[in-house]
Order: sequence, then structure tokens, then C-alpha cells
Amino acid sequence: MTSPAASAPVLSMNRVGKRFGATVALSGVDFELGPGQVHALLGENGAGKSTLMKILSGALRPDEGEMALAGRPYAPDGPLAGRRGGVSMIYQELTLAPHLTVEENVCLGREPNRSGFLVRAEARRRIRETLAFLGHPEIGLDEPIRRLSVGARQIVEITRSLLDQARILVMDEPTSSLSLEDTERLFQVIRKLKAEGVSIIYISHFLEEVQAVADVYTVLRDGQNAGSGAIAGTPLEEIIRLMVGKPVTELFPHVDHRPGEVLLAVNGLKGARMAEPVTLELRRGEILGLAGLIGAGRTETLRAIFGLDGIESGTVLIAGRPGASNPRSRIRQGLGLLSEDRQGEGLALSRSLADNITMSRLEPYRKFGLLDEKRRLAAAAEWMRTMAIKASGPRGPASSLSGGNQQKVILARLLHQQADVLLFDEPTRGIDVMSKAQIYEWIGRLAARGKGILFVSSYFPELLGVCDRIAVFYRGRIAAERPAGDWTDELLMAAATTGKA
Amino acid sequence: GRTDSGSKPGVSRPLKIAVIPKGTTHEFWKSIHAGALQAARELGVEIIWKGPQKEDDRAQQITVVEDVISRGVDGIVLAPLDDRALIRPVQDAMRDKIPVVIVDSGLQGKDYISFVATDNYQGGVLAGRRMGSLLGGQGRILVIRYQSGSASTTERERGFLETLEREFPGLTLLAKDQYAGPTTETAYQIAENLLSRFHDADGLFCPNESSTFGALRAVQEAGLAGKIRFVGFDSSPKLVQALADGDLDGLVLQNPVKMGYLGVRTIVQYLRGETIAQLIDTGVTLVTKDNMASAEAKSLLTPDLSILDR
Amino acid sequence: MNSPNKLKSAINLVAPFLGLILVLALFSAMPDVSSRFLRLANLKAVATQSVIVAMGALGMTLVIITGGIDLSAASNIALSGVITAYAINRGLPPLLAVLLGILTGTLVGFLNGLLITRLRLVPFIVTMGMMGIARGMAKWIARNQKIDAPLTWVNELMSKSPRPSWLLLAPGVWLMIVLAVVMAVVLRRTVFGRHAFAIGSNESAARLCGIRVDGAKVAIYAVCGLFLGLSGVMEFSRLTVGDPTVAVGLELDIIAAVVIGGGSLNGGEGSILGSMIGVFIMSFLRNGCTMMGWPNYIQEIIIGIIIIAAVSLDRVRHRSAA
Amino acid sequence: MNSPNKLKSAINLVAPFLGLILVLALFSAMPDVSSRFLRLANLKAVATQSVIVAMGALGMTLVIITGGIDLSAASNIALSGVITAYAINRGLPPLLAVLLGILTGTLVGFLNGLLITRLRLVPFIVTMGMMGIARGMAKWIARNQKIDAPLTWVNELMSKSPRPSWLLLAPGVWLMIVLAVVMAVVLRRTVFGRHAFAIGSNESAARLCGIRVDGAKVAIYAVCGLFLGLSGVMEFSRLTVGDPTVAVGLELDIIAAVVIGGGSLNGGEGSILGSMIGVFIMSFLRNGCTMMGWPNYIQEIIIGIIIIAAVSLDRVRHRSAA
Ligand SMILES: Nc1ncnc2c1ncn2[C@@H]1O[C@H](COP(=O)(O)OP(=O)(O)OP(=O)(O)O)[C@@H](O)[C@H]1O
Ligand SMILES: Nc1ncnc2c1ncn2[C@@H]1O[C@H](COP(=O)(O)OP(=O)(O)OP(=O)(O)O)[C@@H](O)[C@H]1O
Ligand SMILES: [Mg+2]
Ligand SMILES: [Mg+2]
Repeated sequence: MTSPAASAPVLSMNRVGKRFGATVALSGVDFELGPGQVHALLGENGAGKSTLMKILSGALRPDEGEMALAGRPYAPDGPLAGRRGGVSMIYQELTLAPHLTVEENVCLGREPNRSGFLVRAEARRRIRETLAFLGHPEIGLDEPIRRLSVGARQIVEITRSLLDQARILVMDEPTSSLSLEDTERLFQVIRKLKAEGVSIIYISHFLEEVQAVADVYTVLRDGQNAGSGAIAGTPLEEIIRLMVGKPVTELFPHVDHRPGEVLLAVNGLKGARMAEPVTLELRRGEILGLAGLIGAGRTETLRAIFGLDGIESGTVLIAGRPGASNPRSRIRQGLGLLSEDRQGEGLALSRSLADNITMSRLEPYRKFGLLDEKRRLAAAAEWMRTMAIKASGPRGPASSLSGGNQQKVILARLLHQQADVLLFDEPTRGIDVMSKAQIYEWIGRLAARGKGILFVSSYFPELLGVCDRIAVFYRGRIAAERPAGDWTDELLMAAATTGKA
Repeated sequence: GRTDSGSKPGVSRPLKIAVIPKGTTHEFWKSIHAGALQAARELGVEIIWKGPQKEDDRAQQITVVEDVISRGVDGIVLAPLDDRALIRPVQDAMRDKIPVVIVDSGLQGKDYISFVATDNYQGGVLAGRRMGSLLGGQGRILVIRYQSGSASTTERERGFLETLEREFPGLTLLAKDQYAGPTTETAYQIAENLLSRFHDADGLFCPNESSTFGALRAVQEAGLAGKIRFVGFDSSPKLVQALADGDLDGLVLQNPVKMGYLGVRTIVQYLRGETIAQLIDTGVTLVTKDNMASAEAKSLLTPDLSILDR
Repeated sequence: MNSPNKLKSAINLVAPFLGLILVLALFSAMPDVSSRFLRLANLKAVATQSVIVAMGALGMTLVIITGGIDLSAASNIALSGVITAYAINRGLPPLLAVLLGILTGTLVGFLNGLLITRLRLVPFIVTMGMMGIARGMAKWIARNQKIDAPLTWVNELMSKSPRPSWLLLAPGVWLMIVLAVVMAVVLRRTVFGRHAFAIGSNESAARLCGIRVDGAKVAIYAVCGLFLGLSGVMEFSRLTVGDPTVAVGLELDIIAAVVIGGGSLNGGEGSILGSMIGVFIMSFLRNGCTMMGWPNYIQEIIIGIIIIAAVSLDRVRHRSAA
Repeated sequence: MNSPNKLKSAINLVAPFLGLILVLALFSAMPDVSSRFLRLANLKAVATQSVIVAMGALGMTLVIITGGIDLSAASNIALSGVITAYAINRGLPPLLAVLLGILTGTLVGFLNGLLITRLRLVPFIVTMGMMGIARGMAKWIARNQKIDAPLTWVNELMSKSPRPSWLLLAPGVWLMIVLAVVMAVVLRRTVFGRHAFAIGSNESAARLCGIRVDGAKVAIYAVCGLFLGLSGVMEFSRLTVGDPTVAVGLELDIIAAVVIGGGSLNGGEGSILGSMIGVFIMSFLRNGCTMMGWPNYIQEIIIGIIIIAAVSLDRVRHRSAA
């Protein structure tokens, strides 16, 4: 290994294999982690990254292969053994108990106690410190998790893993719902931990992040090692080639489209959960980006437009008509929403992919009152092909998919729905580089077909690469709005943090 | 001309008689069971004892009758939970050449061979007279009913209430719409709550064992034992004790052992071609502290159930 | 390569019936009853006995699929039966009385749905409250007694010796079969059915997909009520009297049948075929135990054990299939 | 600024008791019983009546917090009571008999937990099966009869006129109060309690965080069983006989009390104070209705309505607080 700290590895995994029924998730994977090393684990959606890390943490048992921690054999029989072995993990799907408070979640499984009775004061102090360190002193320790936004939850999750004081810290897409600023702070934390000798495995589909923070990389493809090496000196294109097996030319493919008449007019809209009224306008064939920090109010705005939250004041006009404010009539009016909370309100995890993809538009398959299952399955399969969803078939349950592939299923549903106005809330969360490019192309084509797209993202490069206009949210209101060409990363950041354009 | 398969030498298979009570857990049914077994022993027949899954569930009793018909038995002794609902299954049985003797509670129509029972109304009358004479015709009375829809206890309640009305107009009723419910615990609570309001009541009547026992516990706990005149129905060791202690002033007793015995004997007689009576009254007896030592009362109060353990 | 595949698909076909087959095999092997257990007459009896629970299970399956529960099921059956008897007793034409009974059931279900969606209460509490309300109403209407109604064709519905005799099974059994098929089709092949599954699997996702969750729920509880009303009519038909105290605790039997058949109380899972198998597992168990003449307590213990065994068998099968 | 705040905190303090206060106010206002309803003697009676359900509710709260349910609760109470009576009858020292009763309850609970975790079955099915098994065992052991046991100090536990008389309330009532406080502390202040909430809120998260979910669940069902065993002893103490048919359907009362008190059947929510309030709401309702002399069916209807009303009141309060 070309690790900078070339001493004995703290972790080595040898010829690890894992199957789920007929699916081979991993086969013969080797992985080695040096002390104080930041090791990026990369690969397409469904490549096996999360599975490998779950094996490391003890959440899954490997079918074959061995592991060793600091030279000693390691075969955890459960997450507790993993945690005891010094492995702390941030799972891709958040592992928080919604009814419990921030404090309780952070301490979960490791409650400081005196003969069974909880001792809280010291832990509370440390949690508060860590939250402040992560730049979120506003997150209250006694706030139940279910009242927090997805981004805030991610911060809580990170706080927990930091307080673990583990030797090996695994982060499975920790930044997928973090803003740039929060990501930056996380990197500072990672560098500090690294200096203290903690080894970190970092999974992300944001390659620029990887370049900024990682020392070495390992790429998985279809459950096998595809290559590894030092980050320094390896060009991005090479890593991408290892991931997808072929060179990728265009990361932000552009499709020509031209804004037309106003499609969605939001005027002084204030939803039940919004801090301030919002006014915005979206035209046919236009992609409007919404930037901002966690809690800036973008999600709440989309929800109010879609009729998910009650409306206190203001109007929403779609193609000039008001319509009732509930999801059903909004869908009838041609709106479609992709939620940022994939598992919470995106997928029906126990249902089949076909069900998930076609759920919002079943009418076309209705014949004499009955559903034509053959056509429905065929349509679902077609969308799965189009979106390159890696799964065994349209009948399998959504729960068996990898995180990125689940996200693609929700996207497929929205496209299948043929909505006129698409409200995307972090649509590319957890999606690999290659597929992202594909999705951007799709969005471009949708715009070219005269649809309007509201694109919420905390990943500024994609906003800059895809949108026609970008509005920046700051504390519940739109602080600034300009054509995409007039924005840069820095300007967006400045507007999002200060509220001044 | 029925052939006698039960006692004919050379035919090895003894008669199989299904005895279907309304429930299986009350003392009363244990006694019926004992009587039935007694008869079976003497007559050399086999008994299948099978009550509905849930005590006092009409629909389930129908199911039990259907199932024993399916199984194939020579005769059925049935204590019907309903005088209408059980008609059809009994008809089915008779049509399948399985004769049915009805015990304990009546069944409408005539599709059975004999009816062996207590006069429940008369039992209520006895209780009413006892209560009236205890109180000298003056006082305020609580009646705790058993369960809505239970025919035999409803008859007893009616007998009691009508006797009071007819013969003791000086007695007033404080409550007569409270139902003890299926278990002793529910009876206990109802009685406790009633006594909480009417702790100065003079008399209390309950129409069966579980309600009597539940109410007895409440009376004892409220410190009213011996102060309130209390007439109940049926027997169990605790009730006998209470009678001896003066906590109870009278128990109306049926003769369930006899009922079970006669039920089985009647059907076997019928199967063997003997003549049988259409209607057999097993009698009711009022037992008080004074007469409880008599041999007759003893056999009713503490029936010999040892046969069940053999 | 072909024959093992065939074998496998044969196993898959049989698999859901495993528990039922087990129960049937068990009693068929008992020397005491083996000769009579699988006889037509007994099968007819069991089928007729199953109708009431089965009709309830059809509705309950739907409710459980949405992640709900209906504890008022048994009370609703009693109430609908009482209303039917009351109406016939009052001299209404039997058909009208039957419709009235079904309507009552539907209304109670509708009310459940309305309370659940309007007050945002959990189904457990609403239907538990309704359990007392419906039972109380039934007793009230019947004046705490059973209602004797004159015999009409309604009482033929559950007769084991149906007229015309070529029917072979009671009309109620045929109705149960037809309705089961209809409901199976509704669940698998209609938008309504898909929506029920979606709501049960993830209610907020369903809402996001534009499903009228509240409306669907009200409809689902009403449909469940409709089946319970029908069940009540069948109960009346069987008893020939309207009994307000009947079927106490039957809701647990109905729910058990659905769960034994693969329904999940967390919602999103369940099937009509499964529920019907669950119903028949319970019926045959009871029937067999009674025929064996086992005491009730033994029967209770055995049924308890078999419920657990049947469901765990099903889970093992599922896990090995995955 | 101060007095409205004080008012608000006063309201918050009273809020959980709202339903209970409503019920008390209702009956205190009834001219027929007002003079007797809030009397000490009646309060003592209600307190004693509540002990059995309350003990059960203490355990059930724990189970419901983890997202489980224990349908075998009532059967377990009957079984434990029968065992206690049986042991006393056999001449065992009363203390030993009581311990045996409690042990029985614990064992049944432990078995529930074991089956749920080992077979990966839903609690509903396991405990439903156990409901039949425990009830059958109770009847078996009692030979389908009540077990008459000689009077001992055990029967004093639930006496409304306790000795020594300065106790004022039955020893069972004091025990209930002490145990409620202990359980409240366990739930809010110990690692065990915290884990129960975590498991109910998100089981896979709890597992991934290294909580030994299976172990905790087994312990939780066993503790629930322990309380039910105690409940059974109290039932025996009250009845002075071991009655295997007692408490049929009581599990729903227990569950209702917990849910009225804010417990969620989806897990993650519930409190001891709430459950105890739920128990007393139900007890006072029953007590008041009987004292009023209302017919049972009216009582059933009213209780049904109040259950729904109490819970929806609670939800409204919660929503307005949020
Ligand atoms: N519980 C499961 N059941 C069945 N298949 C599974 C399960 N979990 C994962 N898989 C399959 O294993 C493969 C690897 O999944 P994994 O989650 O490890 O991918 P990943 O690399 O983390 O992808 P992503 O970037 O999308 O998160 C996928 O094909 C997935 O469908
Ligand atoms: N850390 C937090 N603590 C408490 N409440 C929060 C927090 N973050 C967000 N919220 C709540 O969420 C509201 C807006 O969050 P929302 O999710 O809409 O923001 P967003 O711009 O979509 O950010 P995100 O990038 O997280 O999606 C806030 O007004 C606040 O009520
Ligand atoms: Mg992953
Ligand atoms: Mg957001």
C-alpha cells in the first residue's frame, strides 16, 4: 500500500465475500487500512461499499474471508462487538431513534452510567461541545430527533461517532445531506482525528471531497476490487474510469432548453412550518436551483408548494390556476415532489420496485377497472433499465437495494409520473458520478420538453452546472436570485451564510 | 325397535354418549359431569364431555354439536345455551339418528326425546320467599343479575322479582339492572361498586354461583357480612363455609349430579328401547344454616365429585 | 436441470398450504377420528363453521394491510346480527333486513374510519372504543336478551343441507368463496388494492404519491365493516336468533387468521389466500380437537402451540426463500 | 410576563390528568352519587379494584414502549393466581406460594420473550398463542375448578380494611404505588429504560448502536411477566380462591390503560404516570357507571366513548403543545 503511514495496518480484510440470495454483493474483496490514514472507498451504486463496511462494523456477517484488527483476528458477532473492537460507523441510512432526544441518540448503546443508573451531566457537556465544534450549537440536546431536518440528523449522527473515540471511524456518505459549510467543518474534524492517529474510511460520491480529504483510495466494482492507490497524483478521470470501467467525458452534460411562459408562480407563500413567506416564479423549460444551508427552509417551501403542509397565507398558481392545496390535487395539476427523506417518505420499502415506480400514476394500466400487471411490470422494468437501477427485477422489494439505487427508484417514479413541474429535493443524494451525469442530462431533456424544475441542492457544483437560475435561501427567505452564470461557488457560499448577495 | 348395541354380549363397542354442557369451568357443570360419569359407569357406556370453547357462547356450542355429530356418537345430552339457536343442530342430530336429551335449560319444539331439568323459576320463587320472610316484608333490596341472555338465570331472576312483587309489596328494589358478567372478578367489582353507593341495603340476591361468590367477597370486604341478608344460588366450598358462618342466609340448590345422571340414563334407556319420561324435574331445594346439616342438604351442598378424579 | 425446477415450483405452490396440510395430516393420522375427519359431511360442517370468521377475515385483511386493526369486529358482527333479527321481527321483508344488517356493519366501519382519520387516533383505540359502543348498542336494541325472529330464507343461508340440494354447500359458503375471489382480485389487480398496500407500507410516501390516504382509509374501514355486517347476517342465519352476546373475543380469532396467513400488523403485507388458509387452520384445529374429545384446556394449549408453530413455519419458509 | 408563565406551567402540570379530572368531575356532578363518589370508602374501593390492572399495566407499559404487546397478560394473571392457590393448598408456606406465583408469571413472560426473539415472530402472535397455552394450563392445574385455599395473610394484601389500620389502604395498593415509582425511575433513569425506548423507536438503529436488542427484549417480557405474576397473586388475594377463568379479556383493559396514558403501539412512547392515569380513568368510569345504576349496555357505550374522547383530548393537547 502506498499509505503515508506505512506502518502495520490497523485493519486488513482478506477475500471477503457476501451474497444476498442470488445477488453477489461482494466476492474476494481485499481491503487494508493504515493508522491515521483517511481511506476513500469508492464505487458505483450497488458496488458493495456499504455491505463491506457493514461487515466491518459487525452489522452483517461475511460468507467468506477474514478480518484482522491491528494484526489480531477479528470476527464480530454483532454491532456491539464491532463497537467494542474500536470500530465506529456512520451508516448510510441514518440510525437514529426518532422519539429519542439528541442527547439520548448520541449516547445510544453507550450510555454513561453508574451501576445501571444514567449519569448525564458529563455526557451533555461533551455533546454540546462537539455540536458547537461542528458548527451547530443551535441543535438542542433535548429536541426529539423526529423534529429535526435531515441535515441536522446527519450532524447528530456524526456527533455520536466522534464521541465514540474509536480507532477506526467509518463514514458512509456522511455529507450526502450536508451543506458545503458543514462539509468543510467535517473535514477539519477529520484532519484533527487523523492527527490523533484515528483511521478513517470515507465513502462518498463527491470525488472533489475525496481529493480534499483522503490519502488513499480503494475502488470496488460489482463487488470486486477494481483498483487502489494514493490520491495524490491520481487524476480524477482515472478514478472514475476504475469505477465505471470506461472513461467518462462529461460530468455536467448540457441539453439545450429555453424558458417559456410562467408555469409555477408562488406568491407570498407561507406554510405552517415556514419561517417567512416566499415568492418565486418558475417558467416552462427552466431549471431553478435553490441553494442554502441546513434549515434554510427550502424543504419546507417545497412541501408547502406541494400541499404537504398547511398553508397560512399566500398563493400557488400552476399554469395560472390555483387548485386545492393537497398532494393529490397538486399531482393532478402536474406537480411532482421528490422528498429528501428517502426512507421516511420516499419509498415503500416492503413493496416491490414496480409498485414504487408506478405508485403515483396507475391509471394508464387500468383496463376495465383492473390493472394490467404485465404492462405495469414491463413499464417498471423499462424505467429500471433507463435509470440503470441495479436490482434483481421489478418484483423485488425496494429494501434490498443499495442506497443510491433506492434514490434512483424515486427518481424513476417522478419521471414515470410525467409531472410538468418537478420539485427535486436533493435528488442526487447518494448517487454515483456516472449516474449523476445521466440524471443531469435527463433534467436537461425534461426542461427541453417544456417542464419546469425546482432543484434544491446543497451541492453547489451541480446547481452551477445544471440550473438556469439559482436562488439562495437564508433563514427562510430568498436572499438572492440570479442567473446561474452570475454565480460562483464562493458567491453562493457567501450568500447562503450571510444572507447578503 | 331399536337394537341394543351397548349391552349385547359379543358386541365389543360400548355406546358413546356426548355430554355437552354450557361451559366447563363452573362447579355446577362439574357436578353434571360427575352425575353423567356415574351413570356411564353403572350402564357401561362411554362419555365424551365437551363444552363450548368459550363459556356461554351460543355459536360455539352449535359448532360443538356439529363436531360431535361429525365424529359419530350414539346419543347426545345437551344443555342448550339457547332455546332457539340449538334447534337446528339438534334436528341435524336427530336426522342422523342420534337421539338428544336436553338437560338444564329448555329447547323450543319437540325434536328431542326428553327434558331433564330444574324448575328455575321455582328456584327464584324459593329465594324470593326466603328473602321476604328474612326481612319481614320490609326493606331495600339489590339484585345482581348474571349475564344478559342467559335463559336459566333470567328465569330465576324473574321468579325472584315476581315473588317479591306478588307476596312482599313492602320490599323496594334499589337496583336490578346490573349484570355480574362472566367471572367472579367482574361480579366482585359490580357488587363492590353497588355497595359503595347502597351500603345501607337490606337484602342482596344473586342467581348463580359465580355471581354469588363474587358478591360474597364484596360483602365480606365491605364489612357487611351478616348485616345484609344475602340469598344466593348453587354451591361451592366457599359458599358452604359462608352459609355456616352466617354470611349467607340461604342458597337455592339444584341437583346437578342428578341432572347429569338422569340425562345419561334416559338416553341409554332410550337407546336400549326402554320407555322414558318426556319431562323429568330434578327439583330445587332451599338450604339455610338451620337445615344444612341434613343428609339431603349435605349431598347437594358438597356433592361427591370424586368420580371425576378416577 | 428441469425436474428439480419443477419440484421447486411445486413446493412453492404448496408452501402457503403447509400449515393447513400439517393440521389435516395430524388429525387424519389419529386412529379415533381418521375415518371421519376428511369425510364430506365433516368438511361441510367445517366450511360452514368457517364462514363467519372468514367473512370477517376478508375485511380484516384489508385493514391489516394498511397497518390498521379492527378490534370492534366481533361487536360489529353481534350488532349487525341483532339488527337483522330485529328488522325481521318487526315484519320487514327478509331481504331488506339483510341489507339493513349489512348497512349497519358498514356504518360502524365507516365511523371507525372517520374517527381514525379525522381525530388522527390510532386504529387500536378507536376500534377498541367502538367495540364497547357497538356491543352496548346491540344489547340495548335487543333489550339485553336475544331476539327470536321467525324463520325465513335468511336462515337457510347457513344450512348444511341447502335447498336446492345440488348446491352441496351452504349458500353462505359459496358466498364466502365468491367474495374471497373478488377481494383477492381487488387487492392484487385494482388501484384501490395497490393503494391499500402502499398506505400500509409507508403512509407518508403514499401521501406524497398523491394517494388520498384519509379517503382510502375511510373506504377501507367501511368495506371491512361491510364484510362484518355480512358476517353478522350469517351469524344470525346460523343462530336463528339475534344474540347480542355472541362472538365475544372473536376479533382475536379473525386477526389471528390474518396474521397466520402472513399479514403483518405493521402493514404492507397480507393476502386473501393466506388469510383464508389461516381461517381454515383454526377451524380444522377446533374441529379436530372437539372430535378427539380432548378437554377444552388441552385444546386451548394445543391451539396456542399450533398458532405459534404455524407462523414460525411460515417465517422459516420465507427466510429460506429469500 | 410572570403570571401567564406560571399559569402555563400549572396547566402543563395538570394536563396529563385532564381525562381523569373530567371523569371525576362528571360523576361528582351527578346528584345521585355525588355525595358518595369522592368519599374515602369509595376511593379505597376503586384503588383496590385498580391494583390488578395497574400491576399489569406497569409491565405492559414497558412492553408497549418497545413496540411489543402482551396478549397473554390476562391468562398469565389467571395462571399465576391458580399456582399460588395450588401451592398454598398443598401446604406450602404462603410466602413460598407467593414467590412461586410470581415466578410462574415471570417464566411465562420469559418464554414469550424467548419465542419472540429466537423465532423472530411478532409479539402479537407469540403472546396470542401463549394466551391459550397459559389459560389452558391454569384450567388444567385447577382441574377446571376454582382452587379453594385456606385463608392466610396473602388474602390480607387486598383487604380494604388492612391491619394494622394505620395503613389506611390495602397493602396491595401501597405495593402498587411503590412499584409504579420504581418503574418510573427505571424507565427514565436507567440504561435499561433508555434501551427499551430506543428499541421501540427504531429497532435496527438500536441494534446497530450495539444494544443487545434480543437480550433486552427477553428481559422486558420477563419483567412484564413478573408484574403479571404479582397481579395474579393479587387476584388470588382478592378472590381468596384460585380461579382459572378469571380475568378473561382483561388484557385489552390493560392495553387500553397504557394507550389512554399516551403509550403508542408503534413503540417509543409511553409513561408510567400516563398508564396509571389510564388505569384510574377506566376504574372510576366503571365505578361511577355502576354507582349510577346505569344498565350495563349504557355503561359499555359510555366507556367506549370516553376511551376515544380521552385519547383524542390527549392528542389535541399534544398537538397544541407542539
Ligand atoms: N438486504 C439486502 N438484500 C438483498 N440485496 C442486498 C441487500 N443489501 C444490499 N444488497 C445488494 O448488494 C449490492 C451491494 O449493495 P451496497 O449497499 O453495498 O452498495 P453500495 O456500494 O453501498 O451502493 P450505494 O453507493 O448506492 O450506497 C447491491 O446490488 C444491493 O442490491
Ligand atoms: N438544527 C436544527 N434544529 C432545530 N430545528 C431545525 C434544525 N434544522 C432545521 N430545523 C427546522 O427545519 C426548518 C427548515 O429546515 P429545512 O429542512 O426546510 O431546510 P432546508 O433548507 O431544506 O435544509 P436541508 O439542507 O436540511 O434540507 C427550520 O425552520 C427548523 O424549524
Ligand atoms: Mg451504500
Ligand atoms: Mg432540505
